[in-house]
Amino acid sequence: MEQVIVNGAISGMNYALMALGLTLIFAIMGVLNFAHGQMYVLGGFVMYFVYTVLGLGHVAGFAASIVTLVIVGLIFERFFFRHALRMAAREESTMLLAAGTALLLESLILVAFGEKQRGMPPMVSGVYKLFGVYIPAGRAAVFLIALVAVVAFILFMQHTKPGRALRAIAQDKEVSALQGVNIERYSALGFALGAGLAGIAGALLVSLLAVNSGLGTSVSIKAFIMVMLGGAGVVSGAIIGAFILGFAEALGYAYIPGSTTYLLIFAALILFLVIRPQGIIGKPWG
Amino acid sequence: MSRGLLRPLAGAGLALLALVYLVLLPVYFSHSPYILRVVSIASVLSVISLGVWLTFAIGRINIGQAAFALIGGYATAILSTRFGLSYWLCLPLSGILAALVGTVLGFGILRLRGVYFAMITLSLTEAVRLAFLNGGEFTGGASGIPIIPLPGELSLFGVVLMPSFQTVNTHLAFYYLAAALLIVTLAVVWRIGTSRLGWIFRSLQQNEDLATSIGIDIARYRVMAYAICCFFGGIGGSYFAVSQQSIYPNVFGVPDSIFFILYCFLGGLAYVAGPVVGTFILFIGFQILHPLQEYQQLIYAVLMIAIMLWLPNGLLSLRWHTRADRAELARLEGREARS
Amino acid sequence: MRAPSERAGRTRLGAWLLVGVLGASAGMLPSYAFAQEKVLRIGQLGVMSGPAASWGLINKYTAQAHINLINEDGGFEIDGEKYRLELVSVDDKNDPRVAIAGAERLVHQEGIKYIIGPNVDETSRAIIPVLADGDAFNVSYGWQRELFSPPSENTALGMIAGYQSAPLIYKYLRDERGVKTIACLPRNDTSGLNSRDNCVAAAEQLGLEILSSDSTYEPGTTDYFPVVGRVVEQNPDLLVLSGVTPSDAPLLIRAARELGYEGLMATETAMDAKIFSEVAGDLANGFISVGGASAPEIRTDYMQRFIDEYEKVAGEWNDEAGTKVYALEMILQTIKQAGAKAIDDVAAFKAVVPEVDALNPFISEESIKLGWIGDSDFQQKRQIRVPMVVTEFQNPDFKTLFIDTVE
Amino acid sequence: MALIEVRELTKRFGGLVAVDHVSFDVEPGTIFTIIGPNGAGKSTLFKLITGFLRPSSGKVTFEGQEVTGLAAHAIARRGIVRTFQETTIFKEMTVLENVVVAHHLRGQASAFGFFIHSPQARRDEAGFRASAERIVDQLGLGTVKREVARNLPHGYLRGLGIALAMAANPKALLLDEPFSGMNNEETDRTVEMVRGIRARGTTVLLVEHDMRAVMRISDRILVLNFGKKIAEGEPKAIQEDEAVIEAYLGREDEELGI
Repeated sequence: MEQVIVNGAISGMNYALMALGLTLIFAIMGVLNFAHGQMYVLGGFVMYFVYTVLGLGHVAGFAASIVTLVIVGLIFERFFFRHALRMAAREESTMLLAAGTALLLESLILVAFGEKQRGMPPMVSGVYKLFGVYIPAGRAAVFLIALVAVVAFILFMQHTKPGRALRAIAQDKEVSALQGVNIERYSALGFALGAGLAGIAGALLVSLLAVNSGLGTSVSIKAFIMVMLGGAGVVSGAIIGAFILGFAEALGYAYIPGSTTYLLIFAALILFLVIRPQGIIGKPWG
Repeated sequence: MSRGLLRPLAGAGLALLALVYLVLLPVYFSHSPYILRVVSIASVLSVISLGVWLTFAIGRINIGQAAFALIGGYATAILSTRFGLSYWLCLPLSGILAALVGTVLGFGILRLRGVYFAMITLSLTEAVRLAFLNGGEFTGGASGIPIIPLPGELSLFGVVLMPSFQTVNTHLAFYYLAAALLIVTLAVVWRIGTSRLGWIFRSLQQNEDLATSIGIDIARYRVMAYAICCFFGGIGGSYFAVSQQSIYPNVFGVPDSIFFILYCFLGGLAYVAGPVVGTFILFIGFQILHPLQEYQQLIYAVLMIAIMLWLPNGLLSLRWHTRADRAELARLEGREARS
Repeated sequence: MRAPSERAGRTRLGAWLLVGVLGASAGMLPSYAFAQEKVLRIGQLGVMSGPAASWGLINKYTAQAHINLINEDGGFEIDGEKYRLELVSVDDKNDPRVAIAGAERLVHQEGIKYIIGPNVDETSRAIIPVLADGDAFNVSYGWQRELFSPPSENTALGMIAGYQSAPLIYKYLRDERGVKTIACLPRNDTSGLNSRDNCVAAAEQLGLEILSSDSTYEPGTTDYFPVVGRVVEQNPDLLVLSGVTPSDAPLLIRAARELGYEGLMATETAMDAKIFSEVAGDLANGFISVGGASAPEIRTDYMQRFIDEYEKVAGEWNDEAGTKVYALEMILQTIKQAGAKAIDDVAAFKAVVPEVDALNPFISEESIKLGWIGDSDFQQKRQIRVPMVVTEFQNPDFKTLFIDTVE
Repeated sequence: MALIEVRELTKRFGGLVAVDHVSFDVEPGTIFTIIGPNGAGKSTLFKLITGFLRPSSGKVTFEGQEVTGLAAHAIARRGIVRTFQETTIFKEMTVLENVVVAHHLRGQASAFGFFIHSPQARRDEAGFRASAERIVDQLGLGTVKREVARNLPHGYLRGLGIALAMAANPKALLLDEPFSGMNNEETDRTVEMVRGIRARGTTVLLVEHDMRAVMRISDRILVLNFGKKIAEGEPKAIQEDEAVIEAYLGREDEELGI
C-alpha cells in the first residue's frame, strides 16, 4: 500500500507538469491545444539530442527544450491562433486548428528526429528503500524538479505583474482589456509559457518514459483527462486532476487487471463529467 | 446551411456529377480497383462524417464518432460470424444498434456543450476501443474477428435484389454499395437540413433556452440528431468491417474521430455537402501526395492548416457564387466581424 | 475584419497553393522510362507515420539499403539476365482502409507482384483479398496464424512469431538456467496482449508455473514503476516483456532492477542495442531477446556492408533491421529459382517455394540455409526460415546465446 | 376562473429565500404586472411560472390544471410563453426565419412527417409563413424581416423577442422587462404593441422597472420585496400604498414614477 501511495504521488507530480501548460493556454485563449502532446514530445527529443547526442548536461538540455518550445509557442500563437481567433467563424475553429497543428508538429518531429524511439538514463542512479518502499533516486529527482517547476509557476502566476495580468485575462478578457492589459501581448506570453511548460515536462520525463514521434496524441489525451477532471482552465484544478489520475493509475495497476484500469478511468471520467461538467473546482462552462 | 447544398451542384451540375460518379467513373475504372477503392472509402467516410455534421448542426463538437463506427463494425462482425446473419440484415442492424447506444448515452452527455462535450466524446472513443480490446471471448479481444464473409445474395420472393459479392466484380460491387450508402445518407441529411427539423436543430445550436421557451423539447431533438449521427457511424463501420472482412479494436480510434470533424470543418460547416467535399479532398489528397514519400504527412498537415486559415468557412466557400451565395457569404463575413 | 476583396484575394491564393502543391506532387510520380536495362520493382507497404512509424520505416530502410547493395553489384541475376531493383513504398498509417488502398495502388497501378509488409495483423488481414484478387504475394510482419494458413496463400510470415520463439527461449532457460516460475508483462494493445497469450500458452506447455499475466501497461505515457512493482513482488525466475517496444524495454528493465528484482528477463522480439545502453546501461545486462543477423560474432562481410549501407540510408543502424533483412532476399532467391516467368507470375513463384534452399549471405553459420517453412504452424510453407539468434545483452552490445531455427 | 393561479410559491437558493410564499391570480385578458426593487425576486418568480426553475414548494395552476415543475417546453405547450431580455434570439437567422421557427408549437405534423414532407407538413409550413408575415407586420418589423437578426438595429430586438413569443400562440405571454433601456418614444411604441397583444385576447404578464409605463398599461399590479408580496391591486391603489412607497423609499422618484 505504501508503495502504491508513493507511486501515485510520483506519477501525479509528473502528470501535473503535463497538464499545467494545457490548462494555462485554455484559460488564457480558450484554445484546447491538441498539439500539447506533440510539444511535450518535442521537448523530450530536444533534451535527448542535447544530452545524449551533443553530450551536454541536463541543464543545457532543459534550457534548450524550454527555448525551443517557447519559440514554437510564439510562432503558433502569432501565425495560427491569433489569426484564427480573430477570424473565428464559430467556436469550433480554434480547436480544429489546434488538431491541425498537432499533425503538423508530429510530422515535423518525425522528419527532424527520425522514427527511432528515444530514452535517457535516469538523472541520478540508485534506489532508496524506506519502510519497505522503493524510491529510485531518478524518480525522486524528477519528482523534486517537477515540484519546483510547479511551485515556481504558481508563484509566478500569483506574485508577478505578468502573472497577475494573465490571471486577469483568464478571469475576464473584456474587463482586463478595459483595464489596459495588452491582450495580444499577454496571449502570446501565455501561449509561449504553456508551450514552455510542455517542453519542461517532456525534457524531464524523457528520462522516465521514452519518447517517439507519434507519442503526442496519447499524452494529449492524458492531459485532457486531468484538465477536465480538475476543471478546465483552473491551475489548481489541473494539479488536483493530475494527482487523482496518478493515484487512480497506481491503485488500478496494484489491485485490478492492468488492462481494464484505463477502461475504468475513462468510464468514470465520462460519468463524472455528466454529473459535474465543470470538473472538481472549475467554473460552469469554463 | 441547407441552401448551401443544392445551389452549387444545381441542375445540370448535379446531373453531370451523378453521371460521373455512378456511370463514367466506375465503368471507366472497372478494372483499376485502386481508383474504385479510394473513391469507395472516401464515400463511406463521408457517410460517417455526415453524421458528425449533424451534431455540428445542433452545436456540438463530436469527437466520438469513431466509437460508433467501431460498434457498427463489431455488430456486423459478431452477427455475421456467430449468428450467420446475412449482411443485408447486419448492415441496418449495426446502424440501429449504434443509434440505440447513442440514444442512451445521448440523454446524459448531450447536456454538455463546447469543449466539455468534445472531451466527453473523446473519452468515449477511447473507452469503447478499450472495451472491445478487453472484451475477451465475445469480441475476440486483441486478435479481433479476423474472418467476416463477403455479402451474400439478397433475394426477396425469389427475386434477386443483390447478387452475392463473390460472383460479381467485387470492387465494383463494393463501389456501388458505397455509392448507394453515400447518396441515401446525403439525401437524408439534406432533407433534414432543409426540412423543419433542420431549423429546429439550428435553433438548438443558436440558443437552447429560447428554443425551450417556444416549446421545443430540446432534449428530444438533440438526442434525435445524435442518434441519427451514431446510426451513420454504425453503418460506415459495418461497411468497412465487411469490405476489410475483419474487425480489430484499433481500426477506429481517436485520430479517426478527429479526422471526421476535420472533414466536416474543412468542407464547410455551413453546407450539407461540406463533409462530403472535405472527406473526398482530404482522403484523396493524401493519396495524391504519395510521391512526396516521407514528407507526405508533413505537406498534408501544412495544406490542412492553410485551408483553415485561408478558407475559415471551408472549401465550399470557394465555389462559383450566385447572388444568393454572396448574400450568405456576406452573412458569414458579418459573423466573423463579430469576434 | 478584413475587406472582402482582400479576403477573396487570400482565398484565391490559398486555393492556388493547394492546386499547386497537389499538381507538383502528382508530377513527381516516378517515370517508368528506363533504357534497355531490365527492372524488377518491389513494393513495400507499412506504417511510416504516427506512433508506430518506426516499424514500417525499418522495413523501408532495410529494403532500400539491400537494393542499393544489389544494384551496386550490377543488379540481381535471373535466368542469366541482370535486373536493376527498384523499391516503391507506401505509407499505410497503420489504418486498414489506407492499407487496402495502398496495396491496390502497388498491385494494380504500379503492377507490382511482390510486397514487403505490412507490419501488423490489422493491415495484413485487410489486404489479403487484394493480393488474392491481383495475384500478388507479400511478406507480412503480422503474427496471426489465419494470415498464413489456408485459404490465404499469398501471404508469408517474414519473421519468427512470438508463439514460435517463446517456447524455444523458455525451454532453453528452463534447461540451462533452471527457470521454474514465469511472469508475462504485456503492454495494453493488440500486439502486446497477443504475445501475452502466446507467452502463457508456451509456459503451460513447458510446465512452468505462471505467477502473473494480467498486469499490463499503457503504451508510452505511463510510469512503469507501479506496474512492474506488482509483478516483481511475486519474484518470478523469468519475467517476460511480451510484445514490448525497443524503447519501453530498457525502461521496464530499469524499473524492475530498481525494485530489486534479480531474476531473468526476456522478450520474444528483436531489440535495439543502442537504446539499451543509452537508457539502462549495465542494468540491462543479461536481458535475453531475439536478434537478427546483426550480432557481431556471426556477421558476414556482406552483412557488414549492408549495415554500413543501412546507416547511409537511415542515418543510424538499428538492430531490428537484422531480422527484417531476409524478406527481400527470400523473394529474390525464390524468383531466381522459379526463373524470369515468376517476375509476373506468382503461381510460378509459389510452385517453387518448397524447393528453395539457398545460402544465407548474412550470417557466417554455414549450416543455416535460407528457405520456406511453416508446415507445422500454417499447414503450408508460408514463413521465411529466419535463423533465430537468441542474444543476451552485455552493455553495449548483444552477445549470441544460441542459434536455432523453427521448422 | 382565473387563467393563472399561483399559490404559496416558494424558491430557496441555499439559505436565501428568493420567492417567499407568493400567491396571486391572473384573470384572462388582462395585463398583470410584477414590480419591485432589484433583487426582489421578480425574475425568479417568472422562471418558476415558466418552468425554467423548479419551485421549492407551492404550486402554479393554469386553466385549472397544475403545471408546477413541468419541463419548460411542456409549459410553453400549455400556453404560457415567456420572452427574454434583449439579445435572446436566433442570431444567425433572418427576422422572418426566427418567427417561422418559433411557430413550432403550432405544428401538426410529426418530426417524420416534416422529414418526408407530408401534406400535413406542407400545410403547416405554409401556415407558419403566412402567420409569421402577419406577426412581423403587426409588431412593426416588416421593414427588417429579411435582415439577419444579429445585424438588427437595437430598437427592434425586443420587438423580435415578442414576435417569437407570439408565434408560439400563447394564452399567457410573460414579458421580461420589455421597456428597460428604452427612450420615451420607443416605450410608447412598445406600450401600444402590448395593448395590441391584449386586444388579440392574450393575457400579458410583465416584469418591469419602468413605473411610468407600468402605471399606464397595467390592469393589476403585484409588488414584490425581498421575495415577499407586499401589495397587489389597481395601479391607482398601488401608487398610494404605504408599503410600496416604503419599499421604494430612498430610490429616486424617477424610478418610482410618482
